[in-house]
Amino acid sequence: MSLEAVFSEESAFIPYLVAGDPTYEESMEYVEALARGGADIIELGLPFSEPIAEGPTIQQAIVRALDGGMTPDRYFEFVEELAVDPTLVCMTYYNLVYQYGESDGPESFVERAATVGIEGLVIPDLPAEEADQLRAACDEHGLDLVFIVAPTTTQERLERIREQVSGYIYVQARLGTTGARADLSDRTAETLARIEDWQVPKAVGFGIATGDHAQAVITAGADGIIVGSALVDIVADGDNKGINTTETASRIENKAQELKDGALAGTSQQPAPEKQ
Amino acid sequence: MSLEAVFSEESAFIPYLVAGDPTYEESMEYVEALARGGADIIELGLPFSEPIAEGPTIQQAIVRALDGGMTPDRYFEFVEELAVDPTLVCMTYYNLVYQYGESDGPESFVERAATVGIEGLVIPDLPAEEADQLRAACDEHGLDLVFIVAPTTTQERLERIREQVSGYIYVQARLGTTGARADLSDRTAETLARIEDWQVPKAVGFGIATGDHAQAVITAGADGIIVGSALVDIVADGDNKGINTTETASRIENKAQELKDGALAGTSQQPAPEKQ
Amino acid sequence: MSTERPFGKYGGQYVPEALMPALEELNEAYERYVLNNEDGFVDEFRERLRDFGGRPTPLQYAEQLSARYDRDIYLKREDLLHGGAHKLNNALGQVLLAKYMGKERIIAETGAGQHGTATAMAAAHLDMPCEIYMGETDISRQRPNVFRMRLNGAEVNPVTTGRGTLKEAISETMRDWAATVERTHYVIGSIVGPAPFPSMVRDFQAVISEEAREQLRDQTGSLPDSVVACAGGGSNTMGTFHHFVKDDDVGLYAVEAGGDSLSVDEEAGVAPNSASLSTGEEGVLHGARTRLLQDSDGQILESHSVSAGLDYAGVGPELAHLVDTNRVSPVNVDDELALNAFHRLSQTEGIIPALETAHAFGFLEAVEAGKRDAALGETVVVNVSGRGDKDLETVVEETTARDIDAGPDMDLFRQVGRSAGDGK
Amino acid sequence: MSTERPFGKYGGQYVPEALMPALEELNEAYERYVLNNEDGFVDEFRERLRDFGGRPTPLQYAEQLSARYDRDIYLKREDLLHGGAHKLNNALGQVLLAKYMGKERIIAETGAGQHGTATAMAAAHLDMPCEIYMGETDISRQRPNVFRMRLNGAEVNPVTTGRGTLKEAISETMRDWAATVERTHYVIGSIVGPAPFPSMVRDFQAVISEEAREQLRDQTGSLPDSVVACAGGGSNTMGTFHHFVKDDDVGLYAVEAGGDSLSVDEEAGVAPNSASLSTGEEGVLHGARTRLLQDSDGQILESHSVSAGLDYAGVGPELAHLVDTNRVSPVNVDDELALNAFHRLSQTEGIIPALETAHAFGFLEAVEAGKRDAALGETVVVNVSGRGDKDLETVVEETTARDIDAGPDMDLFRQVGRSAGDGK
Ligand SMILES: Cc1ncc(COP(=O)(O)O)c(C=O)c1O
Ligand SMILES: Cc1ncc(COP(=O)(O)O)c(C=O)c1O
Repeated sequence: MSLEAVFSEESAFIPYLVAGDPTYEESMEYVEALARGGADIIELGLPFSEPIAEGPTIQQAIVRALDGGMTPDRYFEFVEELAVDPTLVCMTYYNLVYQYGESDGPESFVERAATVGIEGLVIPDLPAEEADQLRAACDEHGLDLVFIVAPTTTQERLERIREQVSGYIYVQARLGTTGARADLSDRTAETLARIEDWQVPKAVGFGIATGDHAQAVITAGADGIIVGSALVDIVADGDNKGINTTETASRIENKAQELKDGALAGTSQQPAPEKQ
Repeated sequence: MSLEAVFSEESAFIPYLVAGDPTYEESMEYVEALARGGADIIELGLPFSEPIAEGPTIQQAIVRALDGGMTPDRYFEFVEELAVDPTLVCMTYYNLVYQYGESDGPESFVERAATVGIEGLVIPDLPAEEADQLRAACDEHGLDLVFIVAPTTTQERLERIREQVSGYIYVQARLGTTGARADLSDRTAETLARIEDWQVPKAVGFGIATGDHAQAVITAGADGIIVGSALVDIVADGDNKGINTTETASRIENKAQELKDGALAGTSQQPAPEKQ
Repeated sequence: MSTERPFGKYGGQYVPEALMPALEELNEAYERYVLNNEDGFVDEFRERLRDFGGRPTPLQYAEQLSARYDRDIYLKREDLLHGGAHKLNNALGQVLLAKYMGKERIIAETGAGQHGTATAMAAAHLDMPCEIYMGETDISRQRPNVFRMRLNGAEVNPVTTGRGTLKEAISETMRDWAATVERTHYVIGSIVGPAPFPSMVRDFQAVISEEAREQLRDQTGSLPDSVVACAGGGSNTMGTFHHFVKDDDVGLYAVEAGGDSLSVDEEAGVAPNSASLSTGEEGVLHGARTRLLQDSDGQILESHSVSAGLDYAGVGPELAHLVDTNRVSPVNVDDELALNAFHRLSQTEGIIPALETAHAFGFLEAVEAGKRDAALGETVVVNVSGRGDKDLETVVEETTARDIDAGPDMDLFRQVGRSAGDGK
Repeated sequence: MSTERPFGKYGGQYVPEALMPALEELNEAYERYVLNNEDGFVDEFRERLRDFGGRPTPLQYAEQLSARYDRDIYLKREDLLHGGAHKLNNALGQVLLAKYMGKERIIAETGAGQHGTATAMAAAHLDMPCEIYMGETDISRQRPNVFRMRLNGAEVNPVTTGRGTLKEAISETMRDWAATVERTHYVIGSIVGPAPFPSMVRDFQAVISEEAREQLRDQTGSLPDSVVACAGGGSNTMGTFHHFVKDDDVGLYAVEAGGDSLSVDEEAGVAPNSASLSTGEEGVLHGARTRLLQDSDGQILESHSVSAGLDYAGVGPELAHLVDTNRVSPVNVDDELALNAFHRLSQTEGIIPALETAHAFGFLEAVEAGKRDAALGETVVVNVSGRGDKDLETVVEETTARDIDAGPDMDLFRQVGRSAGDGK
């Protein structure tokens, strides 16, 4: 399903995991658990050695995945092998996109991503200003290019991002890096208000860790929630404590369900959505 | 006996020891051994904490004597207590001379030295230029003030020293600090030649360690030999190895005899001395 | 602004969206204060560089080296700048700018600790709270610099990710910045990172070549035939080159760390060198498109150099551009040549250089020995980017471990090592 | 010459006869080259001080200190001189003079290692073989400076006599000189020793006050009310005072090391301080009549200070004379005040001073706190005689051991200490 189409049905739950964390096989099971738990879209991280936007939890996941041998080619194999319903988005850093394939530039990466069934890209170190080449490649191969808006994003920049974004807009709930938090930021509502009239669905991420968070965010007007660290924490815990894969997978599935349920509960409290 | 008078008899043997090395009592025995071994004059060192003209052997002797509690007052007691024939010369550094007694200046020191029977002073850090005050005090109390001439001493400086010196002139055999050496320097003969016509007796020191050295130096025209480190070495050896005092004293006596004999042997080879 | 692309295809702003507004704000401040001297910023900066930093630094004729190489060798003495390296030019500029911008807090990364100490000094001088991120590995191998930062009142935050060196420290500082960007200024330590940092840091460092060009003309009446500087990120390099770039006849040599070897171990993810200009490829790291040490997938390699300050997988985009356009010649010098040069300069000129700096001198020797081919000409200006006090322990270890011809007899070092150890 | 007695009853030449001719030769050279600029000596000296040494050093207005003390505090930045202390002014002058005199070998003593490193640098720069005498105790507590001397190609000769510190090193260097005087020049490191050293060293260091006086007049149009410098032997002190001595209205404060206490333990032969001007008495040491720490017999006491460079029982005869004639006020600051001042300057001005230097700043604080009485006036020049890199380990140890109010939280220091230790 196309990304925008996903949001047209109900509030979207968008979990994130790092592909290959801690190993190719385990990771495969965890992603499947997300699907079972109700994921609408999965942001599947392709690990990069310098993940400047990530907090400690995801940094460590990336180290595990890299140590486990994850590479862009393995990643694409992973996606090909994966048989799940949710729409897949690749989240990675620009250097990997740029370097992929024989010749420099993002085309080869996008082409291959499209081939294996990826519907969109999130590149946290690629602001709208630097995105023309990738935007063109995505357009050519029918991929969406998701951008992030932050609490600090100025009005002028919002306009620039609005021109470039497709699929959904990733609303960064707070300043800082990724990571599960105990509280939610007021700035989420503020940012949502600033982009209220955008046509593109709005998914909020950074710090969402519980069903209650999920509900609150959706109630505040979001079309979807993005959850990374709270799920990666479970992978890390399983890996650190040597919990077996099936058990970890089921904990992930449960957490996913909690979050999805929270999102749905939020939906019912939202003002009637104007469907686009 | 006055210093000059000593030299009128035969080649003088002038040993040096540090008073109080390693203890007051032992040191007393060693000085007596020197007397028995034929010393004509004894240079008795009063230890100073910064002996810049001394080599390692005498530096260590000074440390031992200071650790043993030697002070200027104890030194004078030591000299008073000492019952030996050889004429006594005090060798020390100027600060001790200057600080002695109630009021600043060398007078108190010289007065006390004269009282206990010291006939002369050697102050290695007091060149002729700085000696007026001390010279006056010595004159007043009937002490001789011995000066050193070095291989580097210029003609102009020789004149200055000649005006100040009395008792004997200490001819420094070589550059450097005190210390026993295996060889003798050519510069000794050179220096002796430069002061050949001086009225005052010429004693050579720095590095004389054996009877052969002694003989050679006298043969070269000296009126006396000054020997320090070679004797202090015996004290150090006795102290380090825990040899008993009597044994060390007898080794000192023997060494003294060897040196005195060398000096006498040298005399017979000298051109007939013009007695003054 | 990023559309201007002053460095050809290199440069740009590859950072999280949250930082983009800060970069715009910084860019505006850079244009107003640095480029247009608004509120007398540039005047105040220069005055503080003079009174606090000790500028101008001398351009010294090096007698022994000139005789050895049969060329006139002039040394630009950035080692005499306060803190002991060129780093203060930039740190002071940025901390002052942060003050003009109304920021309340300074953060910075550091590798060898030189940029961290310079930033801590500048922050203390200008009364700004300051936190420095430093990899754990670097913390333990650059002890004196950690002390200096702490003594200047800065917090030092250990970075435990990855290998715990400069690369990780930069990433971590960017993360702090992303969380605190509204009141915090991130003082980047070289001509790297997103625009406007590379241009701005270069402008702060350009005082080196401004002075050197003038000083050489005063002393000899003419321009040098070539200018040599070591290159890590490249800030001392561009600082030393900048005012000569337009002088087409002046050769510009950027000396990178050849480390152990120029070959790469893809399996281990390690490049045993830091020669991104000589051997790296275009890519995106820490906010900028530039030349990098990376594997064929685009993963960043661990770099290596005996000198911590050159031990970085990237390089400033401006240098990458000047190399592509053949204005700057990239050359490199391995650990051993650098150590030899360290000892040679110490012994013959009485200047103990930083190990980074020693690479620049290693290049002179390599040319003399016919190991590198370069037409250096009659008159050569070499930048002494820093002093070597911070490197004493490393040099003693590395010289003892290897066979360094120019090194002194290492016996007393060992002896001192022992007795100092015993004494504690 | 000794008959001139420029310093009243102090000074003179109390040395072994063997050295007297060398002093005469030196005096002649001093008069010809230094006083009369024969063969352009002074011009060459100044040129080398500029190009190699980095002169002039700045006179910096200290914003935070000025606010704290409600006076205008100006810092004369000798810490920026090559080598990190004022010591190079003298070392370079003497090594150059030795060259003019046709000497072939340089020897020097060192305590903290600052004079030794300065001499080793100057000797390397001027291509002269160099040997440095250093007490064994100092060798193990001043490790970095031992490395620096060795790296500059100097031999370092450990002195094992006595307590193995500066006093013994001076005596030992004099002994070497007595043996090798014909081809060797002994570079004394302060305004101590036999004439003409005190005058000559002062003349080489007087560039400090020459510049400072001029700089302050440029910056403020007038002279300072007072000038403050720490005093060990007193070379930075007289260097900073010299050109102000004739300015009767300018107060001159020589800050000695108060150490642990000003009282003396005669039994042990120890003065737990180095305050020879404040508490010492006239005597003769190391070739000169001056003020000394001595017991009632005239034996020299072991001095003490947390700062190795002030840890000396004597002081320059010129300072003794200026104190006797009430032109210079002798004051003192104990270890704890000095450590506090060290941290204060590091944190508030971004300048890490040498522990010696910290004493000068401790005096400002003591006056502010009413612990010392001095009419410092509106405008105060303080000499920053050197930088503190050499003292980092000592400061960390001493700050941890005591309760130093102004010190930073010492936790990271301990942590670094550990991990650095583990890493080896
Ligand atoms: C003395 C010195 N030189 C050079 C460098 C390398 O940095 P850059 O290439 O930015 O000048 C460093 C970095 O720490 C340094 O300390
Ligand atoms: C930085 C510094 N200041 C002061 C001194 C004290 O020496 P002086 O009193 O001769 O200046 C020293 C001696 O090592 C020193 O290193």
